[in-house]
Amino acid sequence: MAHVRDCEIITHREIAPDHRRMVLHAPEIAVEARAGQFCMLEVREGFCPFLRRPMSIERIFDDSVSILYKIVGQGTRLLAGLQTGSVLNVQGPLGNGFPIPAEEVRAILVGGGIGVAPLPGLAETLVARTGLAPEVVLAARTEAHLLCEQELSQMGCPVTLATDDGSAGFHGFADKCLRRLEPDADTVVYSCGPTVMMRAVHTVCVEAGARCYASLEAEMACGDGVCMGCVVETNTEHEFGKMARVCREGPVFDTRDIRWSAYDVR
Amino acid sequence: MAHVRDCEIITHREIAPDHRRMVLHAPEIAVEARAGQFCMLEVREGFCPFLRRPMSIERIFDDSVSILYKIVGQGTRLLAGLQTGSVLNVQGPLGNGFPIPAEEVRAILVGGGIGVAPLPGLAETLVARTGLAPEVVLAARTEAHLLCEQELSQMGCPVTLATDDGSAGFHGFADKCLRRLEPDADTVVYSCGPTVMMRAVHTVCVEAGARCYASLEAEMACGDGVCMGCVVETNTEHEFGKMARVCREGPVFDTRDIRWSAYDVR
Amino acid sequence: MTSVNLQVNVGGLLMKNPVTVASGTFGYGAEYADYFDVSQLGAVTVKSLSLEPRAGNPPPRIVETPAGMLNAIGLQNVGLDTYLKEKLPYLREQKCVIIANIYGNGPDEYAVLARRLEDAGGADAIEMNLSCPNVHDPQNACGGGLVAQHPDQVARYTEAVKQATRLPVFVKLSPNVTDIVAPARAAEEAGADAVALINTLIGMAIDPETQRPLLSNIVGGLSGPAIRPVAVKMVWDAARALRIPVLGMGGIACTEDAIQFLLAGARAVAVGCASFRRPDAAINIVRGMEAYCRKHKIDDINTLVGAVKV
Amino acid sequence: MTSVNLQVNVGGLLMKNPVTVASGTFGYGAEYADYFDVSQLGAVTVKSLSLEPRAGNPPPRIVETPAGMLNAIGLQNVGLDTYLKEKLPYLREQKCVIIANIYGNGPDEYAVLARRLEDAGGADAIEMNLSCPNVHDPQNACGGGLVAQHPDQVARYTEAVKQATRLPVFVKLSPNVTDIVAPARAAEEAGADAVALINTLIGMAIDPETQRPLLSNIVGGLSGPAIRPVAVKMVWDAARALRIPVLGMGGIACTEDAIQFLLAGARAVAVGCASFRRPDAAINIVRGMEAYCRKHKIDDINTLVGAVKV
Ligand SMILES: Cc1cc2nc3c(=O)[nH]c(=O)nc-3n(C[C@H](O)[C@H](O)[C@H](O)COP(=O)(O)OP(=O)(O)OC[C@H]3O[C@@H](n4cnc5c(N)ncnc54)[C@H](O)[C@@H]3O)c2cc1C
Ligand SMILES: Cc1cc2nc3c(=O)[nH]c(=O)nc-3n(C[C@H](O)[C@H](O)[C@H](O)COP(=O)(O)OP(=O)(O)OC[C@H]3O[C@@H](n4cnc5c(N)ncnc54)[C@H](O)[C@@H]3O)c2cc1C
Ligand SMILES: Cc1cc2nc3c(=O)[nH]c(=O)nc-3n(C[C@H](O)[C@H](O)[C@H](O)COP(=O)(O)O)c2cc1C
Ligand SMILES: Cc1cc2nc3c(=O)[nH]c(=O)nc-3n(C[C@H](O)[C@H](O)[C@H](O)COP(=O)(O)O)c2cc1C
Ligand code: FES
Ligand code: FES
Repeated sequence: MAHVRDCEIITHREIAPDHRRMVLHAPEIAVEARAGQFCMLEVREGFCPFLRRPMSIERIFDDSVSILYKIVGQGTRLLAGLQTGSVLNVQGPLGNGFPIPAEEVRAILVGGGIGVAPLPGLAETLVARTGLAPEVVLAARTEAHLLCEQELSQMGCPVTLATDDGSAGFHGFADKCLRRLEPDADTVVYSCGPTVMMRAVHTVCVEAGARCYASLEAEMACGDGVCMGCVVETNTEHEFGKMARVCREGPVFDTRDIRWSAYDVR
Repeated sequence: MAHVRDCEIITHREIAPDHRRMVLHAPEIAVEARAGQFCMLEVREGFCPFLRRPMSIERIFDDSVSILYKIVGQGTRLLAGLQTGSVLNVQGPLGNGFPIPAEEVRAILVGGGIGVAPLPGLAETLVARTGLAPEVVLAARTEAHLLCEQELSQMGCPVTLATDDGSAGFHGFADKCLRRLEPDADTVVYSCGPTVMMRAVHTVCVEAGARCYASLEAEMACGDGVCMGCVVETNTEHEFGKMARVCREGPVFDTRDIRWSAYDVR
Repeated sequence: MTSVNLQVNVGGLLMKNPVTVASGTFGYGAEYADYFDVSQLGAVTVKSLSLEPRAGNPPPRIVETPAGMLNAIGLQNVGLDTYLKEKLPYLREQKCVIIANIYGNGPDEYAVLARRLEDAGGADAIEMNLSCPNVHDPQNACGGGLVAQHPDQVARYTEAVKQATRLPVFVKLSPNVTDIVAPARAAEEAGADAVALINTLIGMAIDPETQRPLLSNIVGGLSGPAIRPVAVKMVWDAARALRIPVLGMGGIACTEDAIQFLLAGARAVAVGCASFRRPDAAINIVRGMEAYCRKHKIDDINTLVGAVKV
Repeated sequence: MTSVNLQVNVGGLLMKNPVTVASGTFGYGAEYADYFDVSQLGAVTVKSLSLEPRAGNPPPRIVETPAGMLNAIGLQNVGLDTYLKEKLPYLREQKCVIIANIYGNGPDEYAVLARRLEDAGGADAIEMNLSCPNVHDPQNACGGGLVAQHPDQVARYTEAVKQATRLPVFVKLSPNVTDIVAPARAAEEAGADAVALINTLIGMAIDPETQRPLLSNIVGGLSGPAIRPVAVKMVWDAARALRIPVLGMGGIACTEDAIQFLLAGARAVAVGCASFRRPDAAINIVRGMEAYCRKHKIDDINTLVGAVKV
């Protein structure tokens, strides 16, 4: 069940250039949230900007949730201007979380750039439910943009770093790095990041026979399944056919269900 | 010459319930400003609200100006939320100030409610230019809404208070109070406040043969004389005929030039 | 004053208050049940229904604009059968008053939709969407444009539906016309029980970086507070010209907005994309209307309709 | 790349950059001289001029709306004679390129205005305002509405002015039409050298407290960022249908907005009520266009015109 609540900002800190973490006092949302769900934030009062901004839930605490975001435009810039102690209107939790295996299984999390946002919560859930800390591939353009390494290591996750420019860890893209970890048919891979990255991760998983889930993004107006704005083409039928709503049927999809080629025309 | 400048808010204080004073670091504006002019404030970035808000200059300092405002709607509420040290985009000084007599003359200032805003600067100018502190009638609904009494007294002005409910000073309206001060043909009266008050003050002055100026308000879009939005009907011809721009030909008008009856239909 | 009458009659449809939601901005009702009891609305208007499910346009379908948004959904919907089977039961269980918005290719499809909805008890009123800028009806026999842009076509489509059903029929019109009175009057003369307006204004946005349209469909429909003054004006024009009631919409976000529409002549109002920002916008307006009436000592909201003092 | 060519030719009017201001939002140029050197604009478009001075509508004339505003000025202006005597000298002294926007009662007055402006050297181009929603031209021979809403009238008025002057003639159109191409084509066929669009959208706002319209004129014209998507779409439609250039406007506030209009097909753009918020909006767009071209390695801004990749 989703809620719309004015939430106090408990902490708000820069964690990398142009990247921030915000912890929101949101007891009703925290109690219902699962890893991989998201919230819609009303970045400011009035009609400019008009729409809420979707943000993944990073971690879920007793009566709060955290988000991790990158400043990219007007909405996130306004978000960055909000001070600790001030109030933000939050709608959530929305969407479906990551599917969590019932038993112990090898899991690899692949996060690219700000796409790492939902992974700490996912790692935490996997540890709690399967007893096994997942492996993590953290990819970013440069070392400065690598996020959450410490957090994930502290949860016991073996973290492999990858940077496009080689400034830290593996020199190259996340999918290459994943391939080196040799996923197989008994592995489940979770990815979140740029579309090209998730698509490449999907390809690796198909070849390896691994299960693979990705958390997609789309332009969203309602976040609630009513506007039909956020669709992605899928290979199977969902409630609305093969145009599935990222906010409702997603944001997490089995990557085999995504018609990746539909992204070619965009 | 008018400027558009990002100005730091030096101080920002509540001076009565829902009334604030803001001092803005604005050296270029301060050096050109005269009592009775106004500024257009961009209350926040973005397009909601779309228009700037006109505010009289209360006092002019070396490199700053102050404004005094009442919270009445969205724009002034947003203004009230701005913190000391933050920056506000200010356009000004705009319009014509109060005409200042060249020699010593009896002057009476009549301010109603938030209309008192431009009077401290006017009193200061009168003291400086004519050597004589003007008499002041301060009117408001109740005692709590009387503004600037101390400030004006400190400038040497004899202040008469008037409240609609009798909670302080004279029990009744400003025009009645003015009549008691017995203005005559050698008196110049300045008024700023609700239209009904300024109109009543005008009537008293006509009867007494006193000169009378009023600072008018109107809905403004540009503040600069280009949109033709802020007109008031006058009895004489101005640049655009008998529909004079409050922002350009005003905001201060000789009250004999105002077609007061035009307000009846609004 | 003991109580305020909020009930209105929109062309034969009794609504316990004058507030519904705009088609396409509230799904099929159940989606917003997390936030409030949707049966408390005067009516629930569902997403445009077509005979067959529709896939809609490719993404991107949404662009934010100043105080509004463009959409180019293209009427993606579950289709009539699935609606009746999977969506209707919830609405009936909740005892919602239902306005079924329909879209067809050609008058016959509209007529079939209306008849089948009536037969299945799937609607308490029919709203004919003749004004969606994101789809093309090949049977609109006037060389392009929307049906609602051609009064003769409006009449033709309206007549077909009126012959097919005894339910109240609302005709939803487009603001992209020279004079809203022409299609409104055509609808009235063809037997419509009410007109609904406005649908979105046709608009376009281009990404200066990629130099491509921001919508895959190139153009889309503009909605939100940005268009409210246009909507109020058209409601005012239509209401003065017609005898049948007007269901007003376009940019309504709060009680004061809704009151503007009533004063301009709307018998009832629909809250559209404001729900995206505040899912409880519509129900808050119901509450706000009651408060407004109490404050202004109005015992029947109907007295506000068209009461603007000009 | 050494330099970027920003010069454009709008129906015979050479502008050193594609940015002018919208009539009625920049006075007669001198008012904004405090803020920047107005001669640096591609052209200055002056407030609509009529033969005699006009007093305009009674106040209130302005209402703020979400991301925009309604105005019902009613073309208050100093009249042609005073313009020539008191306003023109400043503009000429500054070496501004002048687009004189004109408004008359009937085609003959338009023709007289154009001829007298040409004779007095009062304009480098004429913009015919056929689309002001706040005035009523009794000679618009089609039973109400704006001249720009009637293609046959557009033709009639345009022909009259074309016969009266050799200056480039721009015809300013209204968005309140079913299809912008119809009046645009009528203007083209009647000899117009360019079309200018859009004028304001007709709108209305009511004060829920007093229950009275917020404008004394009851209705007014909507402008500002709110209407930008509508304007871009109409520019796109008109530009594809016409051979003559389009001067685009409606809600332009920044460089990115202006680039959208060029990409949609506008040869040049006008900045309107955005100047009220930022008096230097137009000149900042000139600077921004140059920067945009450098960034995108464009050496002639004309290559952007209509270049949207669809
Ligand atoms: C389910 C979901 C979860 C997300 N989680 C995160 C997260 O945890 N951290 C994070 O930094 N970002 C996340 N994003 C992306 C984030 O929503 C956008 O970066 C943000 O909306 C940009 O807003 P803006 O106003 O700063 O940028 P602008 O570019 O000014 O935004 C303009 C418009 O585009 C939309 N938009 C822009 N980028 C995106 C995008 N990538 N996805 C969807 N809409 C977009 C905005 O909502 C807005 O309507 C998520 C997106 C989705 C859909
Ligand atoms: C020359 C001039 C000087 C002024 N000086 C002062 C001052 O020193 N202190 C002060 O408190 N107020 C002053 N005002 C009034 C002040 O501008 C308004 O109270 C303010 O704009 C209200 O904005 P809002 O958004 O809070 O209210 P809203 O009611 O939300 O405003 C809505 C719209 O109405 C306009 N508006 C509302 N009230 C007025 C008004 N009285 N005059 C003009 N436009 C209005 C706003 O600009 C806005 O466009 C002055 C007005 C003028 C014209
Ligand atoms: C995302 C979206 C989808 C819409 N879908 C439909 C639809 O299916 N049928 C319809 O008649 N109108 C549809 N509309 C138009 C609305 O019902 C309404 O007429 C319009 O949005 C104006 O109201 P608003 O400004 O309050 O949103 C849609 C609008 C939006 C924003
Ligand atoms: C206050 C105001 C006055 C206007 N006066 C005129 C006018 O005299 N003649 C004219 O052709 N257009 C006039 N317009 C319309 C503008 O020129 C322009 O077409 C419209 O405002 C859309 O552009 P914008 O959204 O950038 O303001 C006026 C607009 C405003 C806001
Ligand atoms: S964002 Fe509206 S359906 Fe997904
Ligand atoms: S506010 Fe524009 S002319 Fe006065």
